[in-house]
Amino acid sequence: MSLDTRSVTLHLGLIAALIVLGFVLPTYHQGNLARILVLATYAVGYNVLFGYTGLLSLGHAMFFAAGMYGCGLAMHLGGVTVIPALVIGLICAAALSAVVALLALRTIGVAFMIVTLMFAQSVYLTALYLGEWTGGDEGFVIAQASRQIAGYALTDPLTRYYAALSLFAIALLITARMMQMSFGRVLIGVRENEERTRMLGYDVFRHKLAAVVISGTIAGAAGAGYAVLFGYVGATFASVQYSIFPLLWVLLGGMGTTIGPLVGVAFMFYLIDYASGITNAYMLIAGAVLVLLTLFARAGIVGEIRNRWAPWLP
Amino acid sequence: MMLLETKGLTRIYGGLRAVDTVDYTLAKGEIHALIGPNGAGKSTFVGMVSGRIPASEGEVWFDGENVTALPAHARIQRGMAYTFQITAIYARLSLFDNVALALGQRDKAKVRAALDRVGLANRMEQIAGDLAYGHQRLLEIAMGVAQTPRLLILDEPTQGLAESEIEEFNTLIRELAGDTTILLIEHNMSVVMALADEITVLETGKILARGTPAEIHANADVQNAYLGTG
Amino acid sequence: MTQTPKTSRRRLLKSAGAGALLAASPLIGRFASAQSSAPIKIGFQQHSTGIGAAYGRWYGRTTDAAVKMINDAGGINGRPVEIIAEDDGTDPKRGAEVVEKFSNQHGCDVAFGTLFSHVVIGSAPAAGEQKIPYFVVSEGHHVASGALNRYTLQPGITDVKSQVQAMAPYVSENLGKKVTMIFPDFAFGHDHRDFFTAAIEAQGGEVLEHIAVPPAETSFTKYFPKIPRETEVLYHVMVGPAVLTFVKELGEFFGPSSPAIFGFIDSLEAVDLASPGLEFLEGTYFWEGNPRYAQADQTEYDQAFRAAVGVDDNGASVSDPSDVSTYAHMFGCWETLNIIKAGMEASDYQSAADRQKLIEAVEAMTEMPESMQHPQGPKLFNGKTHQVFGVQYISRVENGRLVKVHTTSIEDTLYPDEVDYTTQSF
Amino acid sequence: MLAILEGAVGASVLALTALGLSLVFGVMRVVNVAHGEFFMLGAVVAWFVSTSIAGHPAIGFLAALAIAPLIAGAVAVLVDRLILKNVAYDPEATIVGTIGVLYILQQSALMIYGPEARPVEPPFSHRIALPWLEWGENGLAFFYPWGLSITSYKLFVIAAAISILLAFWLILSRTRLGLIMRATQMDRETALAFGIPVQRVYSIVFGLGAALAALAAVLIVPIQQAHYLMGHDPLLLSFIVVIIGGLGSVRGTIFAALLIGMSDGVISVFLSPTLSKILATLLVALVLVFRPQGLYGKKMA
Repeated sequence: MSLDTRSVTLHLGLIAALIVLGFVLPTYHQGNLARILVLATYAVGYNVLFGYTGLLSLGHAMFFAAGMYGCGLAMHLGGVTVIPALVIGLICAAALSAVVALLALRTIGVAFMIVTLMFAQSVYLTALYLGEWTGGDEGFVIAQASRQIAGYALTDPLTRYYAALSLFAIALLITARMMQMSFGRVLIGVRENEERTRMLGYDVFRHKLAAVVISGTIAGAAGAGYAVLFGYVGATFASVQYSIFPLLWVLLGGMGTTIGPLVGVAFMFYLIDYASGITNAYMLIAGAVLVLLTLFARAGIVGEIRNRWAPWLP
Repeated sequence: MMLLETKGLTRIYGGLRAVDTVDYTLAKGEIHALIGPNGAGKSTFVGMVSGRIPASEGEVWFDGENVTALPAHARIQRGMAYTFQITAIYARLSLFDNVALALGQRDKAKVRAALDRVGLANRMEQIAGDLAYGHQRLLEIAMGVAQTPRLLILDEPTQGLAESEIEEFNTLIRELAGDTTILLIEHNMSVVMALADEITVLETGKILARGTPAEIHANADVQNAYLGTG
Repeated sequence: MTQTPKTSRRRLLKSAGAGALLAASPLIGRFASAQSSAPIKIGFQQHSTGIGAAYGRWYGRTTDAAVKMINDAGGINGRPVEIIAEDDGTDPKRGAEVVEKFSNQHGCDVAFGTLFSHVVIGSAPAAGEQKIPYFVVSEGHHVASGALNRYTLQPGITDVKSQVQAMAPYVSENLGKKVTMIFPDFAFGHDHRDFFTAAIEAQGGEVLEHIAVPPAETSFTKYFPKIPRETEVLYHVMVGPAVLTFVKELGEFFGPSSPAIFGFIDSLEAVDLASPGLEFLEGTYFWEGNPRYAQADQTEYDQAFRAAVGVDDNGASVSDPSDVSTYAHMFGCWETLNIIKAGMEASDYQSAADRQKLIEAVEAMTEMPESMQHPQGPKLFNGKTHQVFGVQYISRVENGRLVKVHTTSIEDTLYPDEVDYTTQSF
Repeated sequence: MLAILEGAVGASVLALTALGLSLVFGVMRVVNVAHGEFFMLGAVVAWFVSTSIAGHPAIGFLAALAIAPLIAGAVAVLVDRLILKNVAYDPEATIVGTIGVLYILQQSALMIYGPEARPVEPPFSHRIALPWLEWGENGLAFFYPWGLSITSYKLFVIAAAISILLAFWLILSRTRLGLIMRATQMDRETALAFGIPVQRVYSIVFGLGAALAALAAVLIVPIQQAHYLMGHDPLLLSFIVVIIGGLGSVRGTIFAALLIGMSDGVISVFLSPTLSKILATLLVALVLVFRPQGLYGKKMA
């Protein structure tokens, strides 16, 4: 089996497995997995920039929030239906990421981290400042009745699950395909050795710009998806915490692997869900696990698997 | 017909003129060696030619076009290629990926052909960082060659190569000659003498001498400044 | 509203809703038998971690005490009550996940919870989708504003709009008519800004200046020079860990020459009034949802409530006098649990299939006299808006203790309905 | 004027905290995400110390000044030995590892110390107030208290921070330890070659960084309160300060702390506070965009 066939098999197999899981899982886990898939979409977007391009952003919550507010406000105040609202969310996220990229990409390394962090902080404060429309920290609820596509209620657990899965599958396949094309390889080239890549004749700035916009737009799609599927929009999702989450998920799952983000989100979600059932000190357990992972599985879960057993993993 | 021309090219580092008003021409199809003692400004000079280092003053013309204002990648796209003095391959990627990035396409046959020219074709799936140092240098050269440039800039390509590998390298460069113009920075004088059509000697940022290998060999200034030390 | 007799309501529901509901309800609930002695499971959404943890701890203690009282008295419909607590991390996303967990994993009959408004608003859609009654103890105006859904109710604590407007008559008559407000620049503060400004204007007063303090601010002195000099009353409300700094710096700024100061005890919930730097509060006024210090005219209910929860006459833990309770809010948990009990008994609640009956039974409630079930005071429930209205207290700091100086009427807290949830389908 | 003085209090504490982060970042080239938690640890320890020591509050305060940095430093050295050393100071692994430490410290504080915000009594505090002067209809009029008011303790914080910074600067520039630290900062390999025990230097630096944060926290708790989530803002602000100031530049760090500490206070005189926070944040970001090496950093060739 060639490298590309194995990769195609892996991704389609994963999606097929998720389709089957939708039918067999108990309601509770079905609901969890729907959330995990939406958040994993966010992580997939983050991974494009961090995992593949090597740019560490600490402000991705602003893109997630741009999609979320763009979509949510269009529905809540504009009375727009789901599909056009999602498109509006995507446009907001794409526009914001383009503007941020043009400014932030003038910096590198730690300065890039801080600049993205501060832009995100401004977006967060703006969401609070415009409380009259955004509901500030309290946020707002999107009416249950309006959350439907062509008569299919997104509030129905199974419909919601497949909607979340579609969102994730699209993001996964786009990025997986991208990473097989020259464009994706150039991003990896930028990550591995920016100067070398420039001296091979690639316009590094434009590639980075594209990476930020693609990454931000996928994050925005996840935000818009969260608003539509779970019916709540609030400033919490624009806070620093939600910028750090995707970093953690990706590092946990394995940066620069296509399926790492999903594994990372699922691992973290169930770790907290499970640990909180045993003790209130689940943060302690989460902290300890993070420390152990850094000590013994530096490449993340999927990354370690790739390093030890399956070097072909995309 | 001149492929490359610099006019008054200058680079100033904190008051120090590392390259000082260099006027230089390079004819199409020629193999030209740039030599000089350490710190003479060779790498800075080719850095400005390729666009890695912005020029403080002066102009760079490539194939009849003023490229001074163009960024490096745009110059590369116009037909330059540059190999680094310190090996700059993608250490964590496979040889295939390295060469494919240089080629700009993921065509297996073409990648194999490019690697074949430096004798690394059978290592295509290996991770570049795992190669021996000499092989890494060869990969670097293969990446330059794979771009099928009109001007190939090689910054100390034979550094760290074994004798037998240097022989292969010489053969490779001779094969390229004619189609590709080559600008070579080299310390190894036997390589220079074997390959170069013409030699320019840089010292403290200025051109000290220019001529055929024989002329340079006979030049007393060069003897003093450079060869004498070695 | 006119009260529909409970019996006819129930009959109506049985014929119309039961079949459809049976199909929609989750597997676990469907098989719980009517004669079951299995416990009634109440999912308790708790702020155990995150910014609300100080409230969460006392909400937990109050909840445990209320459940003990209910179980000691024979439980609900003869079945014991079991609390299943899950931490929401004071985070709206986790809050929603926890509600789903109650419904689908733990098989809870109802969900009950939490204080912070963003968690309530974030969780309400999940409650609506899971069709699980969600009783909140948040004091937010979100329920009565109509923003949420028919499954979300707030029967145990008066909302902020009522609290605030009920203060205006006392403030304008006794403290002054020219008011300057200091509040946090997010939704909770904006509620105060909007509702109090309207209410004081209705009393013939005016707000001279609105001073909005950005979130996460840790130093406040720089805002105080903006207070107009002709201010008669300074109205403050702050939340979060920096509130003590706020009050202290206010004192440092004014020294002995301050205007009358009126604040919401939210600024000092779980904070000892004897803390260093708070001497300055002597003589200032506070809204209290429930008087923290046992008053001279303390009711037997308050006395018993304190004893049950383990709170002394100073509003602190009996085991640790420095562990001050969130007394102005936590009674809401106690009262809400008692309303769940009353609602379940009125609707003859047996299993998750009876959740709609439970909601209709609670919607049918109106007057709640002061009693062991309602130790904070008498209340009036509005079934249309799912919101309860109760008396509010104003206290003055005297010798480092809060002494009640005024009790509002329930009428002071009423405002026109903004929603009628009973017209919404389940 | 008031905004400036208040800003100076915030800025001096911020400068201390940021200096700790800057030190770790400069010498070890790692980002310590748990830095804010060492700050919190300092405040919490200060509360425990000052409440367990009877007598005049100044005694407890002085004890806290000594004990809190020691404990925070010891915890940090432990973190360094157990975690950072074993990941060979890899930047990414360090970020994840210290996020883990952050969770552990935060949760431990919640369990041991509790969720409340608790105050520490200042060793002394006198209110200093100057009236606002205005030329009115009846000549010069005084208005209390709209002039200047501050407490002596706040002035003490500024003075203490300045002296600690000075002492630190002396250590860095005049002592052997400072020399070793600077050498390690320049080039790890060379330092190793010169027989500098780099591993031990790293431990000391990491501990010292945490101790500085804890010291800053002890100074601030009599003004603010100890709370288990209080580490968040100092972390973000120190981060920003370190980058704006330029990596490893003490002077830059202090200057940036002043800039950040004062900027939103001053802007907020003209605009609504939240709007001014938004603008100040954007402004700082743009400074960084157009001067990525920071205000005092050297431009990389």
